[in-house]
Amino acid sequence: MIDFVVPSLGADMDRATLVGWLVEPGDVVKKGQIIAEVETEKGVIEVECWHDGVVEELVVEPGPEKLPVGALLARIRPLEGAPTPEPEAQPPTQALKAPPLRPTAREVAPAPPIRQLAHRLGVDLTRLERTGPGGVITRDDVLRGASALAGQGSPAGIVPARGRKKASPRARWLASQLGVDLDSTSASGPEDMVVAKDIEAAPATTLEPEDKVAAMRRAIARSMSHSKREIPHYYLATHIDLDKSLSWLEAVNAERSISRRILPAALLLKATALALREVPELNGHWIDEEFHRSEAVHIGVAISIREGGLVAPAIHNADQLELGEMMELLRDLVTRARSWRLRSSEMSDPTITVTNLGDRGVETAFPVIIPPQVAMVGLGKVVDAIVPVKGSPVAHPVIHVTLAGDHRVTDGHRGGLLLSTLEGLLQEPESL
Amino acid sequence: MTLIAEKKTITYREAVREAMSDAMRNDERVFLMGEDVGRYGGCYAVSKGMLEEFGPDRVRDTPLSESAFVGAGIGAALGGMRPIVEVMTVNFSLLALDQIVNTAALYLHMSGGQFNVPVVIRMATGAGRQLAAQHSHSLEGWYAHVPGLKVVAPGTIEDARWMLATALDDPDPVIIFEHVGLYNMEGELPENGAPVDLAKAKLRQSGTDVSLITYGGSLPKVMAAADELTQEGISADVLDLRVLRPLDIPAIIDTVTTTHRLVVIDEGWKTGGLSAEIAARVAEDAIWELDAPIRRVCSAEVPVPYARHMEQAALPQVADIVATARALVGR
Amino acid sequence: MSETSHLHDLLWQMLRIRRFEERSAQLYQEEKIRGFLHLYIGEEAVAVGVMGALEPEDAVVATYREHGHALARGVAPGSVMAEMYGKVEGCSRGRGGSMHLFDADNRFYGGNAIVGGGLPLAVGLALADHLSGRRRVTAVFFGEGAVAEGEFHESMNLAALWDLPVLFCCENNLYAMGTAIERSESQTHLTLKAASFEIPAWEVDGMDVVAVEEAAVKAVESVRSGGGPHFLEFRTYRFRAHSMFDPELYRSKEEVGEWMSRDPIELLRGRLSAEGLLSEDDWEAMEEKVGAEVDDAVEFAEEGSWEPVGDLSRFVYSEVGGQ
Amino acid sequence: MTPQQARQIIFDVLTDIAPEVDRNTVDDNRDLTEQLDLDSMDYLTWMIGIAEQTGIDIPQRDVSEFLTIATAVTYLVEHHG
Repeated sequence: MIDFVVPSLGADMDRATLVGWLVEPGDVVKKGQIIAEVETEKGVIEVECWHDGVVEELVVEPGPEKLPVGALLARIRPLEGAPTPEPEAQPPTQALKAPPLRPTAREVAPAPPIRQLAHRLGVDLTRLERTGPGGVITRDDVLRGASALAGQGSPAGIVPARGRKKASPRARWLASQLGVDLDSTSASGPEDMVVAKDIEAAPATTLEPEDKVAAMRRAIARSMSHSKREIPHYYLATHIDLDKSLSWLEAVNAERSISRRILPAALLLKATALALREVPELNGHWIDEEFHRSEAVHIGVAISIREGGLVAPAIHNADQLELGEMMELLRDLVTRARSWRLRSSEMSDPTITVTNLGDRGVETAFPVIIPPQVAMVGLGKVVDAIVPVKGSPVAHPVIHVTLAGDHRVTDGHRGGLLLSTLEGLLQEPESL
Repeated sequence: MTLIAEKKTITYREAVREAMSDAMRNDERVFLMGEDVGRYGGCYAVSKGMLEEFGPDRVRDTPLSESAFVGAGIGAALGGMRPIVEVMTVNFSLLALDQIVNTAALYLHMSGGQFNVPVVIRMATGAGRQLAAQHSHSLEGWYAHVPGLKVVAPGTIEDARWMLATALDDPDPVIIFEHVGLYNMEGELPENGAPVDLAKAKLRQSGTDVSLITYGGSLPKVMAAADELTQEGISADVLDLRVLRPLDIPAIIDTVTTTHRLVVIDEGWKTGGLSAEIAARVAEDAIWELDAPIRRVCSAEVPVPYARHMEQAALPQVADIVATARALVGR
Repeated sequence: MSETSHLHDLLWQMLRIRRFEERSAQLYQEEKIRGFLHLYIGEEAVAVGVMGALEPEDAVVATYREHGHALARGVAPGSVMAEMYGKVEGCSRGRGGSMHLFDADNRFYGGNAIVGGGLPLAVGLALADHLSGRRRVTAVFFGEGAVAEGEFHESMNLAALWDLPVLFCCENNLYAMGTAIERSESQTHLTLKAASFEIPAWEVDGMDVVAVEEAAVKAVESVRSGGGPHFLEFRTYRFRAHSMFDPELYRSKEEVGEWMSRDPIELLRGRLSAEGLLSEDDWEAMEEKVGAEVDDAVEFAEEGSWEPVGDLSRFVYSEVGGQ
Repeated sequence: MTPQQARQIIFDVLTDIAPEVDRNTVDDNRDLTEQLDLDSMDYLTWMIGIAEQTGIDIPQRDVSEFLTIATAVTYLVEHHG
């Protein structure tokens, strides 16, 4: 007599309840036939019988009782002539055992959900091509089988999964960094492969806006948590008299048509870029426990997104731009950022970032450095303040400027030099 | 005409000879030993004329006993000499494999640091001269497999001239592979050369689109391929490994990080070869830099045949290198 | 040193090898020593006799059955035992084990576990002496099994061709592992092989340490004075199995018994006793001295330390400079 | 240009910048930047858009005319040739 017991279907399964019998006493059962259903923590699972025989007795009735693995469920009488299997003897010695052979392709049972799907679609599992690891039947195999059955296309409501698109490792890495969806990029590389160039040319994300916002939130969470965990920030703040700069800018703008008008932000960015030449230790990246100074000044501009979130794409070589060019690039960047059309190259390489919260009425910003950068400049609101001019109190527009520095790379002294250089530059706006 | 460095025209063969003669003039412990290195002048005429200058004790003809004379070179090194052992071709060196792999490579480690083996073993390698299978193989990778050995492959006249001095100065066994196709190569040799660092690969050409990594006899082919690529507007970074063990991994990673595309050109076979090692290292250390599959241009997996057209078909060719690089760049 | 005390010295040397190895076998079964352990028991007269003929500046190249050679050459028993324990205080820092004993101070070049592999090396060491004009001798030990290797023939030829100061010491214990010499050599008179290279050669009773020493002294003198390589065939026998895991299916107990009746230690002891040159007290004192020395060696090994794993890649290449 | 046309243009450009803006709920007489959370760049972009659509350049001194929808409509109607 053969015992049919609660099988161990996984290492973490130790009990199950019997949901139902698919056979009755006296039924002939075949090896591999599903004869019972049990409920586990992972759901209802069909249980196969491993021997040919006749059901002698169903020992347990379906019910809520939790049965441990190994509990007797039924007795099966072997067919006449078939030997009763003996329990496997333990090997007599402790000799080194060869590793057990992996089951061959034909023996790997498809996962229950796959079997269920096949059942629903009326597909014969034994006739399917097996493309899964180790020869297991995959969902795709079943779907293909179903299409063949139907003679045309896919069964209604079921879309076959697409093949994995070929992409170079670098392209995959870039795509993950930049949130680019590989499936929607063009593939210009060898063998129709998506390569880095394709990712760089792709819009930064082609996900749906809700997904984009969520993905961006996650990216910000990761980056900022990392920053606050790893980077020992120091903060310096000062206020800078913008009287000369703003008067000069007003005069300049008076000569310009609206489309060529320059905002103070552009002037401040340009001045920051130039000031960084004086304090290059703030311009670069901290990678592998080491500061890598950047020759080029690529200023990241923190841009808030209307749907929520923030991006900080770079204005490349900001120290070498004419003010007009700077303004044009800045406007273009903001427009594209807010319509999710940034280029990945802009996302990947800022050497320092500037955040301008003045428009939002914030007086002083205390920014969190974006790793692997080592500094961030915060610009606050321009306010009127009483400043001494030739010994007399005069009201001038003043801006609060903050610097967050990475203490592993610089100290407050160097950071202070950036702020004082910035102040000096803004007193001679015509030189910008 | 500038006078920055005096230059003279010289063959690769002469450069090796000059290196050996120079070493023997400067250091009494140095001597040359091998089959037909003396009276015959060397199978590839590398040591021609040296017997006359240094005499039969220091330019020592040996019987055809690769294991004994390579082992004797190792023993002499242990005994305080600085032998240069010439093995006619790498195929023959298999008769001395026991001494090279079981003795030279192991003694320092096995003796807990007591016995280093400052021997230099030179051998010809490679195909292209219709010498057929038993004289044409490139087994550099086999030796590069073994810790304890240093394996170098001068691919230029300058390296042929200057690697030997460093090899002789090295306290450990150094195997120098000279590609038969290079012996007749002619070129200018600056007078003020200096010993070559046996730890560093050398960038022979800087480029941005694709990395071509190679060594030894394939270097001239790769340079020719790089020229063709330049004309097509593809800029190749050519890295000459020079040292096959220990590999200059940072240099390999650097070039891949620069171009993101890699072609390895190796006259050895692909299977289990040096090219496989390089590909594996790049996959281990720089996979996310790769913007295209790694490609290898190697010898066909056959013994090198005699007939010229068949021999050439079995070997990496400039056109293969160009086509492979071009495809990687996506043109 | 008087003749008697010299003979006592030879006896003592053989005895310490014997007791050292007996203890090694025990330690192997206690799993203190692992890997292969090849015992020299029965053959002690060869190493002891030959080493006595060599000068400190001479070189020795040995096989993987070389505890006796190392001890007779002067390598400290403690460092040999520590080596077998795998301790960093061992003569090869625990990198070599039983088969790879090395000692630069004693010009002891291993400890070579490739049969025949040491022969070309010895030729090279002699070549270095020859080229440098030094009157030194390199003694290389190998079994009769090595005679079947190409490296034996190549090296004999090269040494003779170049007239190099090598003393080839063939320890013919009749079995290459389990293969009897009759089953591996068409010519079992090994001196005839040497003669074909025009190398002077003698057969020597390898169980008689005095005979071994006499032959070695004569050969070394000739080699040192420019007589070119010499070849000595020592007829000897290993009393123990090839290594520790060997049921000895290839030879009879009778044959082993016969050879053991000519135990080199018992031979010399018997001779000295018969001549009244060794009293029971002398013998017991010798045993006691040897026992203490072996105890010390074991204690040294026990107290030794393990090399830090961080040093794993040391000595693959030289650390600074050269020799 | 009628006030309706001006209004149409103003909102078309505005919803390009701030798509969530509902023209029915915008207060014609409130400061736009506060009301719709526009920053100076949005604001400038909006005016540039209006200038492009209408062909009316908006000199620096007139920027304050665009603080509310109402004033902007008036400005455009007055300045359209």
